[in-house]
Amino acid sequence: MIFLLAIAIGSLFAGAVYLILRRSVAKLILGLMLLSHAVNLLIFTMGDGGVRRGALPIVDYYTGEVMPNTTDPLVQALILTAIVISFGITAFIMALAYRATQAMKTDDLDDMANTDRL
Amino acid sequence: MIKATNYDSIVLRTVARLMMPLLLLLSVFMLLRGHNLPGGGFIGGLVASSAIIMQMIAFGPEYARRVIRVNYLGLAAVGILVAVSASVPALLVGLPFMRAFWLPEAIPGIGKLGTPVVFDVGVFLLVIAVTTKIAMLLSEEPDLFPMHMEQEDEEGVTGAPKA
Amino acid sequence: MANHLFLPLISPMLAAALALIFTRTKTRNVARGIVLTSVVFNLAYSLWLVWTVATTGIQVTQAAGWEAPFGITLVADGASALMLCVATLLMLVTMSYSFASLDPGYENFFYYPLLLLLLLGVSGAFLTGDIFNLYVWFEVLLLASFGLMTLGGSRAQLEGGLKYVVLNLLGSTAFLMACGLLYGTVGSLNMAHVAERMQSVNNPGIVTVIACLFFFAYGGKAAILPLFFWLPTSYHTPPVAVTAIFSGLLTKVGAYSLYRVLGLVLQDELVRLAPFVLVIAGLTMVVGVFGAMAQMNVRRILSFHIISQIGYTIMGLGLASAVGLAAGLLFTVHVMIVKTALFFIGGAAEQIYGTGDLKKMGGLAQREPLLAIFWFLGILSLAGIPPMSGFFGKLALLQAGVNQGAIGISVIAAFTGILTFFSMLKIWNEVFWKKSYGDMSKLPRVTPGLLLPGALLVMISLALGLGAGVLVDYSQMAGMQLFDRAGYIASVCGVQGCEAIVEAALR
Amino acid sequence: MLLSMVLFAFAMAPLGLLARREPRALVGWGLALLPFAIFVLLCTQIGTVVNQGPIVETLRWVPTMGLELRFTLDGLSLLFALIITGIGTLIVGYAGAYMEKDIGLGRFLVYLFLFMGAMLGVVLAGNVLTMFVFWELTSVTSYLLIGYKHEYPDARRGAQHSLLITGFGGLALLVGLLMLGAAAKQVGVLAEQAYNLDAIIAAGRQIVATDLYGPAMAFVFLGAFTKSAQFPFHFWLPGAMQAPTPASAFLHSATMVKAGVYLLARLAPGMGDTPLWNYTLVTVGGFTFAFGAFVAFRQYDIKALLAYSTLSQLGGLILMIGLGGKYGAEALVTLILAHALYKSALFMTAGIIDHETGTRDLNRLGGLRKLMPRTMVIVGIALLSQMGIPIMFGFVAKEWALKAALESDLAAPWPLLGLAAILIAAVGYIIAAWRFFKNAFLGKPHPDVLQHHVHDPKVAMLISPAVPAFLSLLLPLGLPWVSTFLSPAASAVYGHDFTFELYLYGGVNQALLFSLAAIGVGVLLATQERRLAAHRIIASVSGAKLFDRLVEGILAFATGLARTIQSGRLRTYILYTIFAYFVIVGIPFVIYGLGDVRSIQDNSPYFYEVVVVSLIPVGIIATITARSRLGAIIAVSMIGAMVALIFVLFSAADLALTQLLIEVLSTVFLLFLFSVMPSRFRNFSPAWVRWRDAVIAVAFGILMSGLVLAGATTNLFQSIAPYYLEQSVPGGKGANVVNVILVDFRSFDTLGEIVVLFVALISIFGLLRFRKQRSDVRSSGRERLTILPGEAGVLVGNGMDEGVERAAVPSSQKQEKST
Repeated sequence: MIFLLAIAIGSLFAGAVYLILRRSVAKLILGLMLLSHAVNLLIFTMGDGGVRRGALPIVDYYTGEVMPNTTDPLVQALILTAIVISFGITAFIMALAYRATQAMKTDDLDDMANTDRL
Repeated sequence: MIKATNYDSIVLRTVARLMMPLLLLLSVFMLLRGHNLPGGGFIGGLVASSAIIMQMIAFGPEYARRVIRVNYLGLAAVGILVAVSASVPALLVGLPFMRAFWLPEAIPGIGKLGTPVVFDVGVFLLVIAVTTKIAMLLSEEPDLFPMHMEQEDEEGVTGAPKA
Repeated sequence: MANHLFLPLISPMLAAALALIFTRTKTRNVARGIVLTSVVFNLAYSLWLVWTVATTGIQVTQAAGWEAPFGITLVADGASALMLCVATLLMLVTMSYSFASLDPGYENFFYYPLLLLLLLGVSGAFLTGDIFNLYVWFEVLLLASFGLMTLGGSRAQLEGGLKYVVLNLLGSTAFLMACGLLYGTVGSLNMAHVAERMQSVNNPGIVTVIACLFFFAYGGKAAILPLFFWLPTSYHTPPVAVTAIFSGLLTKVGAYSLYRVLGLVLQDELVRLAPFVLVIAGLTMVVGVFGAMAQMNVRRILSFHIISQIGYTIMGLGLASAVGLAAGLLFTVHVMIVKTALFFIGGAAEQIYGTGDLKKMGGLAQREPLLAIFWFLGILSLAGIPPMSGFFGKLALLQAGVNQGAIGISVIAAFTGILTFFSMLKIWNEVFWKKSYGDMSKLPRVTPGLLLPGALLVMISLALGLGAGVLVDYSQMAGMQLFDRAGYIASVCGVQGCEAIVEAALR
Repeated sequence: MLLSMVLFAFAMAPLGLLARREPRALVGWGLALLPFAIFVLLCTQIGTVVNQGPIVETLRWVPTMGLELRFTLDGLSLLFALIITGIGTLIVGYAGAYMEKDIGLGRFLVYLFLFMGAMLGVVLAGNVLTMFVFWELTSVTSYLLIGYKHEYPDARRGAQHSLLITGFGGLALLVGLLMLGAAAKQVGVLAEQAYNLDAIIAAGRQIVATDLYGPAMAFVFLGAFTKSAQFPFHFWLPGAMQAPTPASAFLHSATMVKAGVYLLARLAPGMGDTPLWNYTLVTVGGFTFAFGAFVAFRQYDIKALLAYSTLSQLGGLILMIGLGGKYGAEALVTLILAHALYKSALFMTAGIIDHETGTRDLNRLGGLRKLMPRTMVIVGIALLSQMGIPIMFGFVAKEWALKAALESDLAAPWPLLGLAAILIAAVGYIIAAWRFFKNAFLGKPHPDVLQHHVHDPKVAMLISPAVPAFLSLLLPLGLPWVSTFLSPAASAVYGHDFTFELYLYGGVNQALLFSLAAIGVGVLLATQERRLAAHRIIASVSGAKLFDRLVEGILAFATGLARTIQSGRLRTYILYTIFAYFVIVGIPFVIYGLGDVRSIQDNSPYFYEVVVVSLIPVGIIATITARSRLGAIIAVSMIGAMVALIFVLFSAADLALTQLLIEVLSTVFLLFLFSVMPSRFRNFSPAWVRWRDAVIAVAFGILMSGLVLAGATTNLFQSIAPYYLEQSVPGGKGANVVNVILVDFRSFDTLGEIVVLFVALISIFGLLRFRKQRSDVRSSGRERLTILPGEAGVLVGNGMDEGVERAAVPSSQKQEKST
């Protein structure tokens, strides 16, 4: 299973890299979204005991008893945090990309190379 | 005058109208049960804001603005304040920041109440405010959401400086 | 338990939320008051914290009261207290400069709350003892910096901001991956706990790769050689006050994280990577200063210098010793202060001429002698001329380098100084000494509000130089603490160590 | 006392501003009392130093770095300190008269006093780092003095050259001194004392034996040679003549340039007497000695002529240190004194000539004999001393220099080389002196001169050069006293206490014969002065031009570098970043991290898992190849949904829910955003770029897959996760462990996370709503926002209270009422 996931994550990374190397602002944003998926899945594979079809990390409410083979809750909490953070950042980048596209009247990133001009 | 936008979708509107209260209810439910079952402040907040955003898409941002009169920026600040306020009491009695306090008995139907729940409510409010407001901000941009702009064009409002 | 460590984080958080609510024309002064109160409080607190750490040692507390490796730890040792103090000081000065220099429009769009949130992120990053928590605070400060960078919405800001945001995001992504990989392999996120576990891993392996990943991530934030491109492309676009505080804080948080995570947590890996780090340090110094020499704009020259100076900080890291870290810390503190000061003074000159283009400036030495004096003192400090603080930063680094036999990097570091001086003198020649081409009498005069912030920081730099003994002793203490894994672990988890707690808890 | 002396010298700097007031000549002499006070104070210490040895004072500054404010007054320091303050006194008075009409005199004197303090610090320092502190200050203050007339490009250029060269040398010196300190520590000197001069000297022989000695000396030499304008770093000194003459007279003859000599003399007893030391110094010093003298007499500008003869003299001093031995030490101190006296007099008189005639060009002068007789006398005496004509103090000095070469115990060719340099220089000086004297004073006045009302200056101005000039004449009368005074200085250079006796005539000996021969040859050649000067014997390659070319080259390189690497294109930067990733992370991974990947035991996936996971690459390919924006959005949402499904499959319910909801929101945002983008994607890049990027992307993907495999299968330690499961109900009072972690165990993370969202909100708000109409030129540079047609109605400068965020929203519908 881990092999399969590793390939999926690798292809997510590859797709993300390919997209952020494009000149179109739109593709850049798509690439960044893929990148965040890729990282989230990467962290997901790092859970205690690897990726498992185990029990949900929900324990018995009354006794606190833990089911055997329960998946790692910590890594899930971390990913949840990461998802929300990357959502905030993606939203910002979308707004920024919109403003930049609007101000420069182009969606070609190569046309946005003025701030480095000597 | 706010009119419905012209990408009329009766289905979408009907669904949106019907779903709105249901989704809001669901969001509160998600928030409250989150401590014991999948859910929580984030998920609850996201459900609620999806409900509002669905309204926005169905009826246009101005409509959504009018129907749900909330200052989202203020709401976001309140969310932060609620979350922090749940965390400070511990500090005042000499315990670490965010140290949890719980009521001794569970409340039927809701479960145990304690500062983490209040904290989660803060998260809930903030997530609603942030996601909805961002969606509104984007939708109100003249260049974005073009259907909505066409509508304005008909009324001859676009581009007229008012302020 | 030092619960007070939460105060510098609660204060800007609450103040930002309240200021947001009060940002209206009628209550604008209330909002300002809230913001200022918060920063002044933080400054007072951090001064007290520096004192406390110096006298009683490392301060530790646990968020939500969960014991060490499980809950999130907040730690203030010499380095973090000092960085916190300097960052807060710079923020206060920046705010006063903003009051004097910025269009009120910025205030209506939450400029000051954003500054506070930037301070919050920076403070959180300095104080946290948990690697994932560090990531969270990093994102807070990054997003705040994104907002500040683009607030105003000029074309240059949008364009520079887009590159800034995207390249920084790549760094954050690497950071997040590193956190995940670290948790996957070491099974913990608490810095003390990881450090303790790493002591028993002594062969290169996946952990070395993770250390490299951290180096890549933080190095990007710190603007080391192949990863600095976001900085010069964007730093000259926002208002001067924003550039100034960015130069003072942002790259330095990256450098601090390098010190903390590589210097302390993954120390063995740092020792392994040290020669490589030194090469990067040298290249960063040289390329940064060459970049500066090519520019003809005040802020762009200063921006490239940030990169060059990060090279020095990284040199302190690459020396991989307590003395090296102490020297790097000393240098970093100095450069934070002086760099911000130079941006303020250069910004004041820019405001007078309405441009930062060297070709269009001139004759300021006669017209604004005070500005000239402080600028000159500032560049002396930057170039490392005694008795300014810059001399001691550089001296400490060179001394550590020479004593450790790292002659090559020391020589490069020394000679980069003259190139630094050269490119700063370019500004001095063009802006202050050269005759003005235009009619100077029509230009506005510098106001105290524009002059004083920079002047104050330059005077601080001078004072730090004259009273260098105290600062040097403190930085050496901080360097020892930074490099002393056992002491750090004992402070966080007790003398038994974190592993004992884990074993007891999991039976 | 020494400390307060240095502090006093700095403290008097602000008083210099008094000289802004008239009458400046008087104020100048009034201010001259300040350095004179130090001079007198130093004089009172002569007895103590001569009879009882050095005075030492220490003040702690940065003890942990070995940097103490340590001051030592021994014979050598005393000699230099007296020269600095004595000539300083004269210079300050002279400056008042010389710059009588210059409102900037106050500023000038501030710099001069600062310089004086720095210079005193250098010669009194008893700790090499202390010395370095003051050393750098002399460079900086001299920069300000040379650039005093900063409106002129030449002044700026001269100042910059001087600072770059001496600053460069200073940094080299610092490295060298630090190496010395490190070497001292190696041989067992205590860390706090490792930079103290006496400790270094005392451990000298052991330090010489360490590996650090060679490199340390190389750097120290660089520092000393640049400061003392030795070939090939000499060119900054003539450039420094852009300074007002008082500064040139003080800095570039008597004091600053001697700092390098002083440093070497200081180190000589410990570090000297090794082949490296002697041969380097003899070569460099000797060459500069001869070279300077020969370039000097080809100059037309009096100050340039003096400048070259100065650097020649400095070469001579370094040669003396190189020759070593008792005679070397004796000759060194005697030469220092002689040179300080006649050179300051010459510079000041050059200033007088400039001041009175308006020119320093020897071709435009002449016949001043009758117009400025007193000046002529002073110049005459000073020149005689420089030429080393008998009965002048300069003669004594030259005699001793010859003796040092003749008696040197260096191996064969070196003393001879030294001797040759001395003789060549002696001849050169005579030609130069004659040239100066003849062209300025003899012959008929140049028409330009006659136009001015030329006369001798006021006494206030003339007294300053007169004093040192006549001292050159009078000192030979008190040679025994001078010898007593100089003996401790020579002892400090030699390293052992001894006394010596200077004399005018010691019988007919080799030195005298050589001396007379040189004078003879010099006089003979001097008659041919014009032809010699015109003759291109020494092609004068201008070091300054070479240096400028070097600087231009560096600048061009820097500009090219900046253009190349800082292209402004985001994708280039991303490529750099990915390249850095391959180097920083990829290489170590291949070397260290790959190890266990091949031995991974993997459980076989279920069919539906394969479907879900393999839909991801499908989605990616769909995204990349999508031609329309809608297609791309659908493909990306599908990937997001698959990620959520993976979370479902592997028991992460909260994650799956969150991911799904976030995906919905992101898609909505994407739909908004993409409405400004062209509805179909264009292909910006040519095919080869796309293929290149594809290769990079695939390589990156493979690297990341490997990293995932390695990371996921390496568990070096037990995870802390079980703790959360166990403690969830008893400690966290909740059954959903993920949520308990979020709101309790790691609630601090969540707090930061909601702050991130909060910041995102206000950042986006500002980004979308705040557009500067009136561009904030004052603060943001030249950027001016062009208002796009669609933007015209976007309101500016209003916060939420105004309610009217956009013109499109009627003001009656204010929604943003604050809570």
